[in-house]
Amino acid sequence: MTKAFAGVRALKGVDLDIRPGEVHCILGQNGAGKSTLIKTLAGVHRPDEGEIVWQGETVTIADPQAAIDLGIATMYQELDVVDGLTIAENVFLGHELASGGFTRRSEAAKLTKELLKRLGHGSLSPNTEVGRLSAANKQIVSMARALSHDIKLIVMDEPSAVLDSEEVKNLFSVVRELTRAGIAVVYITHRLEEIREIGDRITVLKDGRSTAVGLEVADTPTAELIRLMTGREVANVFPPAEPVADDAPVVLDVEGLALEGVFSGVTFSVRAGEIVGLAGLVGSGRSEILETVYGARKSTAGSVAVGGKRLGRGSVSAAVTAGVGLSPEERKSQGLVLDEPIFVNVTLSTFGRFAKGGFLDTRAERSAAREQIEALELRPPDPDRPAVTLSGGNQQKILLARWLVHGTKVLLLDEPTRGVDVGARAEIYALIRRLAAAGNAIVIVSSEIEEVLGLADTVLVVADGKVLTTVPAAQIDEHGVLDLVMKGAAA
Amino acid sequence: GDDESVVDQGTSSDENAASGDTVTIGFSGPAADHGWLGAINSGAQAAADSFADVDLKVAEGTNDASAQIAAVETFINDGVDAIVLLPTDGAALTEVAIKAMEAGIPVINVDREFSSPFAARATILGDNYGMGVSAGHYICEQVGDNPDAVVAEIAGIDSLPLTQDRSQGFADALADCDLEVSARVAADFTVAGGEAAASQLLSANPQIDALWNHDDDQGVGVLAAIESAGRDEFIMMGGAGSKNAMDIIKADDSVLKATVIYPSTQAADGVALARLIAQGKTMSDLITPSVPNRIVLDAPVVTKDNVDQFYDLAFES
Amino acid sequence: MSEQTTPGGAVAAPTPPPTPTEPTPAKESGIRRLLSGSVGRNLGLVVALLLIVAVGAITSPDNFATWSNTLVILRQASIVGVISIGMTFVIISGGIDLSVGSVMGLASVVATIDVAQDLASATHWTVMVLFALLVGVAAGLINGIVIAYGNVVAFMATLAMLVSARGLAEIVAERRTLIVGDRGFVGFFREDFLGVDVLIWIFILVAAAGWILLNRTTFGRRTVAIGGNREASRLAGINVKRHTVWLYVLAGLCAGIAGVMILGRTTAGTSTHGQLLELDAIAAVVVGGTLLIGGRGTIVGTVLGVLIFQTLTNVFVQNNLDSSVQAVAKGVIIVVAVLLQQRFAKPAGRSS
Amino acid sequence: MSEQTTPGGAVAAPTPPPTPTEPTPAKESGIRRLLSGSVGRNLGLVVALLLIVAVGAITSPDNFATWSNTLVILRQASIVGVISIGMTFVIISGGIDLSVGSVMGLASVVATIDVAQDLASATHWTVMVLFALLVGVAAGLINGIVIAYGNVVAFMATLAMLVSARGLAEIVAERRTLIVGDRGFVGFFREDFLGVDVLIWIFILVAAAGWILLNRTTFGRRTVAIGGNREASRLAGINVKRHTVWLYVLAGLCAGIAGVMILGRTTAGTSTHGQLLELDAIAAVVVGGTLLIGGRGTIVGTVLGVLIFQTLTNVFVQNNLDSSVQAVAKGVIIVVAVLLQQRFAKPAGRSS
Ligand SMILES: Nc1ncnc2c1ncn2[C@@H]1O[C@H](COP(=O)(O)OP(=O)(O)OP(=O)(O)O)[C@@H](O)[C@H]1O
Ligand SMILES: Nc1ncnc2c1ncn2[C@@H]1O[C@H](COP(=O)(O)OP(=O)(O)OP(=O)(O)O)[C@@H](O)[C@H]1O
Ligand SMILES: [Mg+2]
Ligand SMILES: [Mg+2]
Repeated sequence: MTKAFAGVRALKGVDLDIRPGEVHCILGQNGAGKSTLIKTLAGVHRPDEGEIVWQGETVTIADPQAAIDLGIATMYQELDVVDGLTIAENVFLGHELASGGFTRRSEAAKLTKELLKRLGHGSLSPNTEVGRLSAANKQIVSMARALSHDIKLIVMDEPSAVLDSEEVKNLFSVVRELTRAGIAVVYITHRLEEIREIGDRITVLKDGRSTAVGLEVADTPTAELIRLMTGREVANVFPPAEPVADDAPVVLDVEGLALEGVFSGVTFSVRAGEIVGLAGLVGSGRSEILETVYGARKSTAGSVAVGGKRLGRGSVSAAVTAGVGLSPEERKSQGLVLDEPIFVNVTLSTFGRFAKGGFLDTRAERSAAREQIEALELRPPDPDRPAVTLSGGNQQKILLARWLVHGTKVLLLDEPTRGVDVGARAEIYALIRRLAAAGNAIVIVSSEIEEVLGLADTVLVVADGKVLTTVPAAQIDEHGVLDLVMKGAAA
Repeated sequence: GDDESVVDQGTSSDENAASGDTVTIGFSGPAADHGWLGAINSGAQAAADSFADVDLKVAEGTNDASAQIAAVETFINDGVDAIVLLPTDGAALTEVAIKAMEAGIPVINVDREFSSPFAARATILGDNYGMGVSAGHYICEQVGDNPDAVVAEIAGIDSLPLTQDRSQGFADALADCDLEVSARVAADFTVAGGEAAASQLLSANPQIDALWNHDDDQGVGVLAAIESAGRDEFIMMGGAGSKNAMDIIKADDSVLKATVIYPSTQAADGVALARLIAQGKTMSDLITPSVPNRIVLDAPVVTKDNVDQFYDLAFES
Repeated sequence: MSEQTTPGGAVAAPTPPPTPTEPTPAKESGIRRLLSGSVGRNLGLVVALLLIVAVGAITSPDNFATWSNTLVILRQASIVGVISIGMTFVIISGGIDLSVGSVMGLASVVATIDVAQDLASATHWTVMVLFALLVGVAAGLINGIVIAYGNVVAFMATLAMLVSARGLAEIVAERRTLIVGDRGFVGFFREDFLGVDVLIWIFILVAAAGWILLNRTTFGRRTVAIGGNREASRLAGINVKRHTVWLYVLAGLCAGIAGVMILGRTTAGTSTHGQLLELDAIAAVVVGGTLLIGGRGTIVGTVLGVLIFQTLTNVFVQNNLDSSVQAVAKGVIIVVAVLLQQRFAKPAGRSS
Repeated sequence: MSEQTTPGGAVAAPTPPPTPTEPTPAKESGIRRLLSGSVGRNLGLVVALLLIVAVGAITSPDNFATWSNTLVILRQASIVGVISIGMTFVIISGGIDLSVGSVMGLASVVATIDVAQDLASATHWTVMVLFALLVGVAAGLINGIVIAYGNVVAFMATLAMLVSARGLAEIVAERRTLIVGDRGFVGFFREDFLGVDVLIWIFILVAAAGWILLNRTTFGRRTVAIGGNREASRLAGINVKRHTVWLYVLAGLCAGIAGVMILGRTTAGTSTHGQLLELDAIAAVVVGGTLLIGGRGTIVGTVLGVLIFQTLTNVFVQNNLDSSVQAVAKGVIIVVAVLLQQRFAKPAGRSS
């Protein structure tokens, strides 16, 4: 099975060949063209040049259906499930089990159940509406859909981005099972350690070109991969933590906070310069805790105080005025006004400050935005570029820039590196550190426990809407966190 | 001169019939979303076609006063010789009519009256209040001897002043024989609206003695509702005078026994008057040598006894 | 299909995770789920409808709660009801069809032009029905193609159709009201079956067919999918454009059926049939809980929405309420109904 | 502020990357950007308008291309134009206001009731203006509160207001047409300034104010942000609910101004003023390139949209076209205009 392919635009000449039964990883920085490449395979885009050879024959994949017919199934980076349908309906969407147009629902439910079991999620009911699922479980549905086809090749675009380590393990065992059956897997990720675990060969993309094709995982050191991707050396380590001064004042004080049906009794405080990390499994309610602290959800009990002053319940404006900033979990749907230029997104919380008598001062806004663009090395450094055209990592930087312009005391960061490439990741880590050093109180949520442990001074382990422990980061490791979580969830 | 006979003043009918200078007449009316208004439009057009010397410009029918004003303004700009105007709302079109008059263009006001006497050279009206009175009198004649008679009314578009006039006339005439309207619904001059309003009205009133429906066009729907409800204990009277209604009256096999004419020939009259005025002619049968300022048309009751006499006046609904 | 990928021996985790990752709030979830699903959504509507019925029964004790008055309401509901069923599909898919009222008017006119009536009297009155349905389908086809392949936003495309179809109907009818001559046709619609009018049966059949189509067929599931996530549907291999065309054809077909029904009801075709009916239909669909942005909606909700509005009008007339006061009250009641429906549908999920 | 966060020592790479990661298509971008911006979008509209003007000038050479006919078009455009400016804001924010036509009718009625007219004759005619504007603002306030705080979808909330305001206007006016008695009022609107009517000046002023408000103020920025991404705006600290209320107040205010203008134009207040005007306004806004889903739109586009429709009507009248044929033609032209506008606006970014 060979594919050779060369296109233009986002892709300027990419070669890729995939063998049956292998896990072929595609690496590249944000915006390198990985998603575009796999969308070409899936029939979403058509290559302008080049050809695709499938099992010895040159094929044109005109539309998604054609790809599916060939035996290529794709799990897309943007969650591609339909909220209003049930799990079973999503799994069989587009190839419904039907006789004469009438759906065979019980059969679909049965097969879905089997697929879910195989994916380690037998407890999910096939008749649950997908809109009610967490992002992680939606990813499972997406996977189940891919498996419901008769496939020879399955493409996974950053499937682990929304999964926690337990789920990732699960995913890997499914992948191994597939490869054993001779099915090829194309796997895209920004987490290099995952490649070590399951990858067979690697293709590296940079700026729409393949810089390396079919490297054997075993023969390629990580540093080499990073160099191929970024063209430079990145020390992918967390910057050294500076100890928080003992006399640093408490900036954020959360007392017995609760949101009915999601979490309760959340108490913690963050001092100036301290980074507190929330660790836990997906769906444990960490995002909700952040959003409730921020006032984006109305707490049902407890209080939040900033610098000693209590914030009004359920009021984002009160939080923002008090100097709290949130970088939300879903960049695109919660963070950015995608069609607007970068500078508008950067000053979205502060444009009123630049305005005189209600009239905007876009020049001042632009120059403030440009300052941050330079400080954060945002690319391209053009404040008038629509946010939609930026890569994930750069979009993430816009959100940070927003609060840098605002000047916060408390920063709440929900998955700040989700989908962000290694290079940008290191920059963001460094930036978070610098912000803490500048006296910000920071709360960070990440599905990568390693990230939480590497950045935070203090770790809160969360399971099932409850804070299990609060420990200094130095006193716990990944294993310890997982143990706690498992026990907590079992309890 | 002295020796001229009084009856010879003005133009004679022969002179009137003869072709004169070609005159351009602008006509603007409400949207022809209804049989009667459709008949008004085609009447105006037919009248214009019957004169070799009339060039009729018809503006888009509209129920938006402002759009109609724009249409009249366009006529003024184009320098038409006369304007025949059936305003969607008399008062609202008064300003622009005055403007036309001031620009030297005679305006013939049809059906819905302006609020200023300076706005029109001539006014030709149906008699809405009179229609209500005629209907009321007829119903008094038929059921007046029963003091408990249930009289129902299905009005047209309630927000139009003409509907208010009709209902007022109807109420006043009924009061003469000590009756009153005990159930009233408003439709919208459409067949479907008439059907909907009537079926609701019939359901709410299990016993009716007489029913006046303002408009024969919506009457098609009203009759459908009556038939489908299987009701025949009352007499019904229509309004406007459509061909369909007259056929039914003539056949005398349904509850519809009469209708009150509201002439759909008003705009045609308007066009004829506009031509006379623009050409400096007069109404030949009148002695006074100028076209009258105000003509109010009759609102006669049509029953099976006199239906043949009015049949030609009926409009195709 | 994927029979070889059976959940056989190789199954993933040797130790499956001990508990589901979802913290299922064990207790209330049963009732909650019920309430927040389509049942709960519709519960609010049922309450609203019962309230209106109660007001009717109290204010007009003799005439309101009778079988014949119920039939009046249902008969009245049937035409806008049929239109609303088609509209439900379009709105669930994230579209809108403003042209249904005009198309219904056009269908009624075309079915009663001389040619059609002559043909009908020469053969059978169903020819008129055929004419009406064809008009509906044709209009829907044009709408669908302009929207799906011309990429014209549905609001504008169907607004254009609204204007054009009305104009065309006037031209075809020469602004006259065309009376149905065929007694067979008129007779058929006057009949009843088991004490219920043919018109009402048509509504029941269309609603039932709509329910099955929406909930039990691939067509329905794909409609929901397109409305919920157009891009995902496309990626799943659904031909979104073609499906969109079929949706508007369906709405047009319903408008055609409604055209036949209004002919049966009024025995006359005119270009004025169906004026502003699109607003009534959209209002019924939205009050019935279908999201205007698409992706979610029920036929039962739509039927309830239609009934609420018609019952309301009936209560007004029973009480001989002035039409202006009716209008004011109607506006207030629409808002209250939507609020009520939300209250019952609320428990689920995050508010925006 | 964060001046201390300079890109100091800690950053990863000592050598910055040689090229930007984004593949910037260097060449065409200049023209492309221009075309894809609001200029390009409006270019399509200008072309459409010029086409219509050309048709008018050719088919009616004597009367069409005259100053006085231009004034006729502009005068007619002014009222729906003012309404459309308010509508543009609402639609850019992702909402819709169906009530503007009725509110305008209600405003015209309230401004001409006896109380208002007596007060006006006792003091000054601007009292009537005040009444009309207050009605508009009050209606907008109710709309806004019901939508923002009651979470009622804008379509339904404003549909309810449409129905209610019309009913209320009928009740207040007692179904009469209320004639403006004050000669000062009538005289003011009869005047012109530099050969252009007061009405047209009002439109120009409102459009200019709207342009500044949308493009140069924080209010406009918030509007665009909310329409582009409501949730992101909320999480950025914008008070979305309060702003939504203001948006509907703005639309109501514009309807109030239009109410005054229709009074000036017709010298009479009636509940029938403004019927179906909401559809004209929405059509103008959408043809003007504002997205119905919000987030994007221009005042210039809206003004062009309004002019296109009014010029079209004028050309029809000039050519003595049958009104039914006009309707059919209008529908076709709407679709063509939207397609044309898309063609010119297309080069930009992603289509959905
Ligand atoms: N629909 C589109 N319109 C315009 N540009 C696009 C579009 N889709 C992708 N691009 C551009 O193409 C380039 C490649 O994007 P792609 O999504 O393939 O990157 P990626 O490697 O998947 O990045 P990430 O790691 O962030 O997912 C980027 O510069 C992106 O901005
Ligand atoms: N819209 C929703 N409707 C119902 N339940 C929801 C919704 N959103 C989240 N939940 C539930 O709330 C809980 C917390 O979810 P959430 O995914 O935010 O947690 P998290 O710890 O932040 O995980 P993640 O890593 O995915 O961000 C889960 O049980 C989830 O199913
Ligand atoms: Mg990608
Ligand atoms: Mg989360």
